Amino acid sequence: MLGLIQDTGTLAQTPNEGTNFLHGLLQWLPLPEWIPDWVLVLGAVGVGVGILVGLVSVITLWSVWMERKVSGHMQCRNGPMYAGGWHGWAQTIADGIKLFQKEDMIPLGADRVLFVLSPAIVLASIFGALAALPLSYDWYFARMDLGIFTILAIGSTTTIGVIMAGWASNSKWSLYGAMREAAQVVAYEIPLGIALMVPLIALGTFSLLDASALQSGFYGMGWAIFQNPLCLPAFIIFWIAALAETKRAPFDLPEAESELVAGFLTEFSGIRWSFFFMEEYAAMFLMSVVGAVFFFGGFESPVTYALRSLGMEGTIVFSLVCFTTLVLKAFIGVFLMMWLRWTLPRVRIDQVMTMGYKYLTPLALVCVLCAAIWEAFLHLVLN
Amino acid sequence: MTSPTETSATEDEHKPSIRPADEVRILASGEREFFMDVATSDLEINMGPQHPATHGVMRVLLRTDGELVTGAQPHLGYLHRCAEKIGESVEWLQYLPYTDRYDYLSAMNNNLSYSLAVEALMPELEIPRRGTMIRMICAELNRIASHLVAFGTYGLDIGAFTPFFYAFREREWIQALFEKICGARLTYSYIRIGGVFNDTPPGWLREVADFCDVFEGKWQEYYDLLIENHIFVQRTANVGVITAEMAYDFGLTGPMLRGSGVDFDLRRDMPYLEYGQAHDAGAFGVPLGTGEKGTLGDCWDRTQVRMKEMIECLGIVRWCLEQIEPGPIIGNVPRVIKVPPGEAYVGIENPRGELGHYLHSDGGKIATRCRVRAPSFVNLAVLEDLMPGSLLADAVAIIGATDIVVGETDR
Amino acid sequence: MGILEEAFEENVLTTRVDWLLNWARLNSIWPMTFGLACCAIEMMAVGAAHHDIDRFGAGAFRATPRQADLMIVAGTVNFKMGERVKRLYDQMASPKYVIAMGACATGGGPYFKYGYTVMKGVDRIIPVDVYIAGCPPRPEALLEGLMALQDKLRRTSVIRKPARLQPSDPA
Amino acid sequence: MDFNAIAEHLSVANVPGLLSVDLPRPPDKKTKDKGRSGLPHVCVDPACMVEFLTFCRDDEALGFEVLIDLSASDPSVDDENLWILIQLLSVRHRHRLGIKSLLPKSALSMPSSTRVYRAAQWHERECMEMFGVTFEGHPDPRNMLLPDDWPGYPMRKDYEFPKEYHGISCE
Repeated sequence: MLGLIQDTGTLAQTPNEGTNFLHGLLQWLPLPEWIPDWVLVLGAVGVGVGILVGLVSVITLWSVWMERKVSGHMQCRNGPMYAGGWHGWAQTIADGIKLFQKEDMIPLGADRVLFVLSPAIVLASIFGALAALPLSYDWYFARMDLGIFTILAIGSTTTIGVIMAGWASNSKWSLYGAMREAAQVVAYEIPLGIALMVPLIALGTFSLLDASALQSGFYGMGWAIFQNPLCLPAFIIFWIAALAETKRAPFDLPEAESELVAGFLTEFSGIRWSFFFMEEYAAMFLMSVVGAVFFFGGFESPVTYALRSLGMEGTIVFSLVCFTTLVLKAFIGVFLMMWLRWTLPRVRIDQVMTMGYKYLTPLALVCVLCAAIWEAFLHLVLN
Repeated sequence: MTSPTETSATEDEHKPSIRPADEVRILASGEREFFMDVATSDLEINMGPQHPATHGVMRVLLRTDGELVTGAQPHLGYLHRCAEKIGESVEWLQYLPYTDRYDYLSAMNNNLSYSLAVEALMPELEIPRRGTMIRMICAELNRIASHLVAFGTYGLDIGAFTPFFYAFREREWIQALFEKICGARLTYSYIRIGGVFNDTPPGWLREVADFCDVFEGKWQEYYDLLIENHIFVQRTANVGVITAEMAYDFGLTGPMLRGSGVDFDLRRDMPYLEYGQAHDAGAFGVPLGTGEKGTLGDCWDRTQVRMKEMIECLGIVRWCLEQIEPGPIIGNVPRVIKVPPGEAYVGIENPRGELGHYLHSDGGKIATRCRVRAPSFVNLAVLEDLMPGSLLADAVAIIGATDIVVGETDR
Repeated sequence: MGILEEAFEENVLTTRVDWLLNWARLNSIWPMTFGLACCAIEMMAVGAAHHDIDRFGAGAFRATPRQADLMIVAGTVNFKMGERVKRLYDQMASPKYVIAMGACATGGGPYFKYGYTVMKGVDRIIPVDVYIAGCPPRPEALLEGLMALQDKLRRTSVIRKPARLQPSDPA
Repeated sequence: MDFNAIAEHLSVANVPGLLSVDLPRPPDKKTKDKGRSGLPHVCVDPACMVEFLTFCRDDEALGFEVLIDLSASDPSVDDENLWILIQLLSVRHRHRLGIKSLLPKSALSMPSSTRVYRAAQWHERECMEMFGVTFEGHPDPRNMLLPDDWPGYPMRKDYEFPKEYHGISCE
């Protein structure tokens, strides 16, 4: 990752041919000549996937521990304390190893193929969506011009995995959880997509890299939220839809603890269950990063502005600073999601649907319309 | 899984199936085209003995059509502990610890009900005033603790996890108070026949007064945190509406009755101990359901009545703290109690409704009949009529609002 | 873990792996919300803020038997409930433990003599690891029972052959 | 109205089935009668209990809207009839009424009063399984608290405890 994919992050749209990626790898590794090209490409992709999976699982482990501590302190108790020293930092590792040792149970009447396949599909789709995330101007897995488009497209296939899990585990509670998941996610895909169009209108680009580059205006604070007045209501709609998309807070109906025993996860145990659990936290991180990049300036902050004015554009320090700003903003979003979960009660399924279709979608359309009008007349005002 | 025939109480007709076509087509391969009679029937789910929403071990056999509940049938008996048979086998005073274990959230009130019933059979026994005062303080503190648990677990049912922890934080303070006075946290056996077991330790009454002052502020916080929360109101208003006639017909009592706007409270209307004087001195009122957030008698009204009752209990406790003065705490009760022959039924206002004891004694050391009229058992019967027509999430909200304790339902 | 279980000699490597597996098991015992009677209220008090069981990593009360490792039988088990308890125990995933909380679950409790429907102790239908006395036991007693279970887990051997392990083996 | 006024009102309106009134009386040494303490109640013929209850509920002056409790009692082994005890409560007039009716143990059946009060349904089901009283016209005569295949009627005085149930011993 350290300069592995060496690409001059200039704004000019350099064509994204394959060799560029391979070229970077060759420069970095002193390799004998006789190794065929496809081995190199596979190696590079393998390294990329390794980095992505490693990064996401570290973030998931961290946010699971953070959720238990945050929920503890919110409830006047402190969460795990003894699992590994200071404030039980190793609690999630202990959970993971314990889940690894659990018996691998497949219920009698379950549809074995779907039951085994569903965690794989869920994880594959969430990692597919996360692959479109840039870590900094120079570190990215793929320089996609349609970044947000792929994230939304691949990200919503987790629903297939969840419905497959609900249907395959041959339990009535799981069936309820799966059906609720299908209804809820469809109801919130639409406002999510429409609400994201507002910052696209403000910034004018689909790619996440260019989007954050465009927000480096006013001493690094020229975020989309300040560029277009309609971005704030759009962010609120985006945030509500993201909560519903990731089955969090008031919308955690698919695995409603107190109604459906454990929703579509009723029959899952051990490592299979932890895949779903990992996917939920990865989806939270994904939605927070998308929110950070398109509304709150992605890599841009006064620190990056200062570094850029010092001319340290392409150095590793600049990339590290960009990465930390993005992750910090994402964790503020993740913390907000946890905060909402431990305060608000759960909404009923018909209220979820009415809010999704009747209130959020029209509101999002109005925001897009006004944002477009604002953009159209902006150049009259400015020049 | 119980066979479908068992749900005779709920109607059994299937949905109209798709009618097969009249003439049968012969396929190219020569065989007749096979039409399957596609009929959709309602799903039967066991909201079984082990379910987070059933407050213990009660099974509700739900018949649902998608999310819509079309039939409900509570099945009880998973915690039947033969309380009435034990009543006929152990002596009068030995039965007191069993009364703690019906409604284990308000053990003081259960002891009080049993003791009053026995005292009704012993007219010559006279209870000193300090004993009565301590009894009233303990009963009302236990009512607050019981309503706190009801508030906390109802938050869990609706999906808000945090109010449960705040409610239990206050409840620990009350349990500490009870621990100081009688040594137990949950099953006290403190209110005995003829008075109370031992006197209050020094400084206990001062600490009760401190609790009352602190609790008032905390109560307002809970009321705004959950009861006035917009999502909570959306989830409970207009859900599980019980009209006054329905309440009479099903024999509901306590917050269930008052939630439907019926102004009846045993402590004020048929007073026992010194509740009559407390009410005349204006120490407490009786909150009623007003239908302010939805229709009269919905789940929100019942919860709001329970919350407001906690404040009235504080009023009673403060009145008792003023009235209490040193003196004996128990009447002259022999070591082995022999109750003169006779029968009596005494019902008192428990946090969940009217808890009544019917005692029949033939003059011996052991009762010949000890009938327990449990409020949760009666309040639960209304579920069969409330649940059809509601969604699955509402069914959970309705069970939570009836605030049942299974120990008392199954006795 | 079928193949690996109790298959290896005892050497420095397997004891370290055993220690790690046991450390993971005892630090994240997930109880099942299975409250029957008065002891359930004390179990809720243990889960609540004052005596927080989440400090030991055991705060995630799972509603389904599949994801739970510890079944705290908190309350009186009568015959009608007995079959359900047995079925729930069978549904739990394999490294599972049972704590019989309170006198009723341990041996019928106050309902021993005249309780015709009460089962005299839950160990008649499922194997119990830790018994906790008291009616209802104090929350500290339940925490102490959980710690006793954790000690028991420290001494179990997942990979090493059990024959070499004497009960007096240091924890 | 206190009990005497209610009893007098009932006798004046000669309600069907009213037999006698049982008042508490102090013990007097001469006739060795140990007296009867407690609260008074009205004795009613079980056959026309439904009409009696309908009158109590619909009469303006009495106004017993709520059936508080309906249960049975087996006074002793050699007493040849069973007691059916009903408690009524009037919310309007704030008064109560206790009703007792004697049912011969040989013919333990009486009309079900669920038509008058819906609350009676569950109380009667409990009496059916505990005492063996059959209520004709009961909509749902299943076992209430006991398992469906429970032998005998536990609350009878002559009931002896079962030795084992479904293979689990009760000792």
